[in-house]
Amino acid sequence: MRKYFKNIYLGFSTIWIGMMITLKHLLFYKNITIQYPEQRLQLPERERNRLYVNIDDCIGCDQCVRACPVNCIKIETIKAVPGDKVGKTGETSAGKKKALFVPKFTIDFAKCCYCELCVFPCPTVCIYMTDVFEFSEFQRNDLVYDFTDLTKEQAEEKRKKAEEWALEMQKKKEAAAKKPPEKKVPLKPETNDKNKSDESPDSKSDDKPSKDS
Amino acid sequence: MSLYDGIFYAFAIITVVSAFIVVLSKNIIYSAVSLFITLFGVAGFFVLLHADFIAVTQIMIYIGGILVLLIFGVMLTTKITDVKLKTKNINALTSAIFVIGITAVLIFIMLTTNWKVAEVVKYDETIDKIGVLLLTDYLLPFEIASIILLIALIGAAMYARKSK
Amino acid sequence: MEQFLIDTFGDNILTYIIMPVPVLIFLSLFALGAVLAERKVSAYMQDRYGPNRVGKGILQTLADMIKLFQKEDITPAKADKLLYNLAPFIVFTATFMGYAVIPFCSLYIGADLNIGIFYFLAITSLSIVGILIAGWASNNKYSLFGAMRAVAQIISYEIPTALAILIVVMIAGTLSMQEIVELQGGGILNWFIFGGPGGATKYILLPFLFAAFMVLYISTLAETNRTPFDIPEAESELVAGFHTEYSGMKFAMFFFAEYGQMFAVSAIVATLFLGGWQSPFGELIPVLNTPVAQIIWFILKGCIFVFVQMWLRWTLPRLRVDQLMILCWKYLIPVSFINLFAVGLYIVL
Amino acid sequence: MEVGLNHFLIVSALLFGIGLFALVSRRNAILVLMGIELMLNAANINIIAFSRYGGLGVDGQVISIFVIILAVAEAAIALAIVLNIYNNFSTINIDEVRTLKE
Amino acid sequence: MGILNKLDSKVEQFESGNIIITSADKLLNWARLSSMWQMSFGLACCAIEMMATAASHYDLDRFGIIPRPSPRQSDVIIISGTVTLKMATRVKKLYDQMPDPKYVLSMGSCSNCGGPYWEHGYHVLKGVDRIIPVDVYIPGCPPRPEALLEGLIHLQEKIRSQSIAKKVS
Amino acid sequence: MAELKTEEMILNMGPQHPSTHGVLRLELVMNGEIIEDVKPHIGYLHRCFEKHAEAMTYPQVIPYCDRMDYLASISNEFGYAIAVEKLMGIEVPERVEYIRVIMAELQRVASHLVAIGTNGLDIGAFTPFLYCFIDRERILEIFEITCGARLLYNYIWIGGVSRDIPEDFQKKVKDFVKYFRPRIKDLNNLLSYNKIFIDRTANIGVLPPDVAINAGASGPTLRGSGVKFDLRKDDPYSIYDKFDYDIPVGEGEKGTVGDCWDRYMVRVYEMEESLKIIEQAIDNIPEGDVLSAVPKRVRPQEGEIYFRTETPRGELGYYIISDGTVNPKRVKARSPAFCNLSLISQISQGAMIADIVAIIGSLDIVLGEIDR
Amino acid sequence: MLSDFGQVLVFMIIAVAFVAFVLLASKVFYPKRPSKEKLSTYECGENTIGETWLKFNVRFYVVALIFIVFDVEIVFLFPWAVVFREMGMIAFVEMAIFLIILIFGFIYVLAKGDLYWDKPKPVIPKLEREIFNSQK
Amino acid sequence: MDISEILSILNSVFEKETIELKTDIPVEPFLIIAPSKINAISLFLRDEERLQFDFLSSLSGVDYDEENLAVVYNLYSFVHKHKLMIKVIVPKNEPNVKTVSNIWTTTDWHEREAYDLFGIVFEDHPDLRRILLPDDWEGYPLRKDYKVQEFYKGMKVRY
Ligand code: SF4
Ligand code: SF4
Ligand code: SF4
Repeated sequence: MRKYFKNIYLGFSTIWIGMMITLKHLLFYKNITIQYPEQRLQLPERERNRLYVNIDDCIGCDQCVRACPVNCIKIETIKAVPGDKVGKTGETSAGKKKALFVPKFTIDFAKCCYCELCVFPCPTVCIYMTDVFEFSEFQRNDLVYDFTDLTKEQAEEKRKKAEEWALEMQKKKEAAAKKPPEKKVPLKPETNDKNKSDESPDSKSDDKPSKDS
Repeated sequence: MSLYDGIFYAFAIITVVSAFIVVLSKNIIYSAVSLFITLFGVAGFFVLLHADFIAVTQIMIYIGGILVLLIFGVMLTTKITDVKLKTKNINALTSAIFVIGITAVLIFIMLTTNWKVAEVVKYDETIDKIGVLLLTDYLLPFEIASIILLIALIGAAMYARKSK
Repeated sequence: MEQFLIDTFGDNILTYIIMPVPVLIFLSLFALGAVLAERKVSAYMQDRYGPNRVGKGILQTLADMIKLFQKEDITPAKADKLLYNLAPFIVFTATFMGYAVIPFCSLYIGADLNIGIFYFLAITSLSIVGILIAGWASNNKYSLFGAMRAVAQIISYEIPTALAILIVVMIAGTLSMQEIVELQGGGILNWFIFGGPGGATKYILLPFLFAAFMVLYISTLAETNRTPFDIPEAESELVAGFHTEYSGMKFAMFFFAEYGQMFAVSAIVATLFLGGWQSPFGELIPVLNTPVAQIIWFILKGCIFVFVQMWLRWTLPRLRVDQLMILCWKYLIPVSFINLFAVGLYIVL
Repeated sequence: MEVGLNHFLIVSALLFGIGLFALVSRRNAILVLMGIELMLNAANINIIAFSRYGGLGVDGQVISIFVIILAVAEAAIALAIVLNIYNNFSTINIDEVRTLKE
Repeated sequence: MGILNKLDSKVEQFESGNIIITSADKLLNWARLSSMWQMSFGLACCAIEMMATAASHYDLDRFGIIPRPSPRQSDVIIISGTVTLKMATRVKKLYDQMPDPKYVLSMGSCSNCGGPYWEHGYHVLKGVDRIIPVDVYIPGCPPRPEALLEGLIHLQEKIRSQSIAKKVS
Repeated sequence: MAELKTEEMILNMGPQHPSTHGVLRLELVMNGEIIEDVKPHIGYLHRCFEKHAEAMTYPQVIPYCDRMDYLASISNEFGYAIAVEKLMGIEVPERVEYIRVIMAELQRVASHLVAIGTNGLDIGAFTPFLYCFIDRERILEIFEITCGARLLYNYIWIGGVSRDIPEDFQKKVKDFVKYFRPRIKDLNNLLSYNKIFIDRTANIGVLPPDVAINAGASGPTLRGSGVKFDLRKDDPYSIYDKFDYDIPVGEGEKGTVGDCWDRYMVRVYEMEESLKIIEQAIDNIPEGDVLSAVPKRVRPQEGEIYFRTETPRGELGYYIISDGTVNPKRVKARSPAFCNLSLISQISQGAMIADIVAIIGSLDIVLGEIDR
Repeated sequence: MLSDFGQVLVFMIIAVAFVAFVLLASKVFYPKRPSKEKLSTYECGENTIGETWLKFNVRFYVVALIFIVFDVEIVFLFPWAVVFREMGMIAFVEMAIFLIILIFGFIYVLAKGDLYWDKPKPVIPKLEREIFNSQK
Repeated sequence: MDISEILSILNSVFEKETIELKTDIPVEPFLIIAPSKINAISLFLRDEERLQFDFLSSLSGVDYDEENLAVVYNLYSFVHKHKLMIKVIVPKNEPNVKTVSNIWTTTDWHEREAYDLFGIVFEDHPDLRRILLPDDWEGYPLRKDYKVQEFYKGMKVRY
């Protein structure tokens, strides 16, 4: 019998206490909602959202590609012919010499996992994360961003140039060193090979560029 | 035809038709639903007969109680998608003839008997009269009713417990 | 109201047809408002804003309704077409018919039945059939489960509801809603929660009446399937209860009926215990007792109870089905019986 | 024709007949119960009709309340029995039960 | 009957003047876009951010979005997380069971195209658009709550441009 | 109790169900409302973590670790990082250890908040759930200023942490601790000691200690059964042995030892203990460089290790085999929720459909970790 | 009185008409794209296993049964309550007898546990063999 | 308790050939046990007064080398607070191991997982089905030579 009344008492009292708490919130607490489109949070500077590549500074060194666990960065590089300036100045803002054109630098933001692993190894600090997160799209392909500053034609032209030059160099070398003929300079710059991985995703064991970074 | 008559006929048609569905429907849940309408119609008759308390009692007990009990009974004993749900009428013809005969006789008797029709009593408040009657003239049945209910309660509970 | 209509249109059928229209309009407005209010109340309890982008939030429920209006109405292939479509009718009609006896002010009551409160009790039980049919016809396990639970719950809680109502009836000696309200005229102390009109000895009854009031409120909560008694539609167990399969406008009808019922039961509680449309000041301030003011009082009282329903809902967890039954049979009904005897004894002595 | 006693009596007779039909022709125990309910309802209409037109007065209504009570008691017990039958025989078809019993 | 049957389900950039936008259109679109009931359905990490969006700090309810447990009463399904092949059939079924008009938000890299699992995830569906039509892709892993809101606003824009009228060329 | 004769009903709960915490599917064999058997079906979120780990270099695995138990990313990284460090024999600087511990404890609080909130939500209380999320948001804020992400941090690296803590970190954490203590009290009043909540969770899903151990339960699930076992104390790693804190265990305060309420309450108490640890650590963070011990190339010698840490959900063990290359040969994650969930069919027999919800809630499962 | 009930009838008709109107009007608008999947029964995304036939508990029935008995009792109580004041003591005593008889029945079913819903009957798992006892 | 002591206890009961101690691989030493004996030895490990390994932390399948698969058991004792790592090595073409699920219930799911991902068959397991992957999946994905199937239920698997 005592339990009976204790139950009634407990029921009412605990419910009452709970109700008082919600009432307190109803009446006295400030609403903490961030009214998004009108009101925005001040995002911290370390915010990790969409990547940005400052292509002017990029030297095409491929470090970011190797670090990425998801393989969503794709770079193609073309060796610059001597005398040809890469970018406007041919140098990064820190004054480093740029030797490679980057005709293709795409990041697929539909795949990227925003882990920031690609940011740290970059020698020129030209790939970094911004606080832009509002870029939803109706089409998935629109989420693939290309950061290169070269147009297709330009890239084509540079490629041709590089190939011609490479051929020339090769010939020169052959002429210079006829005795050791095995030593061949590869036709394309080395970096290019490493970007093929995206075509064959499941042959994972050997085409992973980041294997021995 | 006055409004009263119109309503009566409407109720009569609804009630009888749905009652027919109750017995003829192959699907027992349909029967239950039509029974719902029938009972509702009967409640309408009670209102038309100035028995408002009885009408509401009818709704409360028949629809809110017995009908729900029946539907529960159906759900407890009959598989919904079961073929058995679709019970068929057996020897429908003979029983139909039999029933039609009886009904005809009944109606005949009702129509031909010269009922002593008294003055139509006019009363607006039936409930207090019922209350008084229950506590005076019908006291004994009233108390006996409680015992009947008690027996129903205990008996049914026992049966139900047994079936667990 | 009725007199007014008769004056305007003459004593013909039109008079009667127009009578329910204000209620329908009120019900629609109330449902729209209450849904919004519920969302707002819950939002502010949870330190957020709730809908505030669609016309500053005010039009939110309207948008919901128009949207539901455009939604495809799916009748599952395995469902029983006829009954599936019938159920919303029954549920809504039952709720709406309950409104017939709710006195909004001294001039307006849909139908002043002399057995009004008894009628209300009976007619709300009609929705049981609707719920059962809905659950059964959907041919969905969750629905059926929800429906069975809802019915078991509603019928069990009808007993304490009735017993609590009886206490008022015993004091009032009438079943007519309008008369019950009129008896409570003359200020707050004449409300039935304070024992109705009477001498000083009536205050002995106060604890019993208060208990009856609590019983009534709790059981009406359960009858409308509100938290903490929302087991039939417990999201975390039964998805959406008996209306799991309903979509579009049919679902809206259930929704509508639910909110309609919320107000109906609140109004009943207010009518029986808190003087209905009576102003708490009685005749002291006559302005507050004109029909218009009465409507406002009445709706205010109703809305307070609706608010408490919401408040409870957003505070409490829900009970389990067996606990719910125990609460009813072991706590509410015995308490009600004791109340009944106590009040009875007081009156005869 | 002015609606009077006879009209109600006819409807009641019809309902009674329909209920009877269910009783004799249907084999589902619950349907039989429904039939019985129909018949009781018919009886109730009669009683009330007489109470209004036959000078029975409110007494008739009180009697009909008792009829309803009987219906309740009957339905409760009968359904409990039906449940039991179902439990024992897995069917509520009266004929089948009869054969099963033998 | 079924006027909304004509509702185009694909986004098309209408040129102005190409289409008669009736005021009925506007009203219906307005209702649809301001009352998107979401199916409460979470898959993986993104679902947590979705919950955070629904919680007090970001408050989906402000946009009129409330979670409905049953697909029958929901308008938008937010695919929040990795759809695995085992799950894909279920997702499709749930989507199918929603009444028209219905919308799909793909939240996060995983549902966009398999995300971090696109390469070696033998059991991951590479993009939910392989089984159901997606309306808006929200990038991020997980997208910030604001990003989800932005996606929703984006979707609202799309709904705003829908029409029940036939195109007049 | 013999019921009416019918065959058993099978009810599906999930994969889309409001209260299965993700894509869990339970096949309930029911007898009326009583559950006779529960058959959990998992794998709806199998994201091939172990396969990925084999294809990645050691540091690249960390983002995938995050995504296993997405409610407690830091804890997941923590275990993995220590395991690899052990394998390589790296000593991490003191400062890093402190930061890691603070972060891990904050993460524990955040994770428990979700667990508690969703447990309440399953029982039907919506508001406490949102209150929990409000508090959690404060923690996420701290994480965000530290590593820039809200949920999946990639913060703890092998040999260090990705970035040093920002300037106002300490202040923020202290603020949080101060703010959070009274909130726990509120939460208790609102939910934990609510009569309805107690009625719903006490005596439900009782898990006796010996069964728990035999079935591999760990974390709050195990401690709820009264077993005082916490890897932070019993098999200390990092610098947990420096701090003074208790290990709360279920005592059967409202019912039987090991019921849902105990498991729930252990989490509430644990949050307070975590606050204690944070308070002790936050003022004593030594100076130093957080990246000094991070190796340029992570290439452990050939070997293998099984290392376990205490995450909010229990014992998370990493079994790593290295074959001397930059990619691990095998990474197996022994996930606590996986073992805890496997208990469900044992402890929910005879419960009602409403109880199973409470039981799932009290087990605090994260499907990402179960299916990996 | 009749006119009042007529009013109730009008309420009913209006309610039905309202629902019918709304449903029909919406039918004009909503799109109809049924498909087999769409019309399939919802069960958390799974195909339904077995029939939608629940092994219902007898409790449902028992509750309904007890309810109906009380319902009748309430029907008696209402007229009684109305005339209660006029009749005074006799009414009280008579009703007390009536009620006590029924309450007796109520207590009987309560004591027998018929009214209680299925309580969870948790089976506490046990190991076949005691293998662990250091913690106790 | 040290692993060598454990070994000596075990050696006193079981034949020497079935148990082998490996200490040369860092970081932890472990025992290698013959597949057929694992059940008996596990039971002994659990019930022996001095050992009481009542808790199985983890059971992992491993693609050991070209020909062999392995199952690794990590044991822990709540009573004595000591750990033990056991390995069972089985050939790929006939990967049969005795189940230990009757000893530690936790292994029920772990073994199913190892079966699912490696195809290791645990004899006498009560319910050896796939657990993570769907029942109609082909192949054992964590084996090094696993080739992913092209389509699953009409859905393309590869990117
Ligand atoms: S953030 Fe991570 S996933 Fe995205 S591109 Fe950089 S490394 Fe790759
Ligand atoms: S690491 Fe930096 S410089 Fe090198 S390719 Fe990437 S972005 Fe360019
Ligand atoms: S997109 Fe990223 S956060 Fe979202 S489910 Fe996939 S892995 Fe998790």
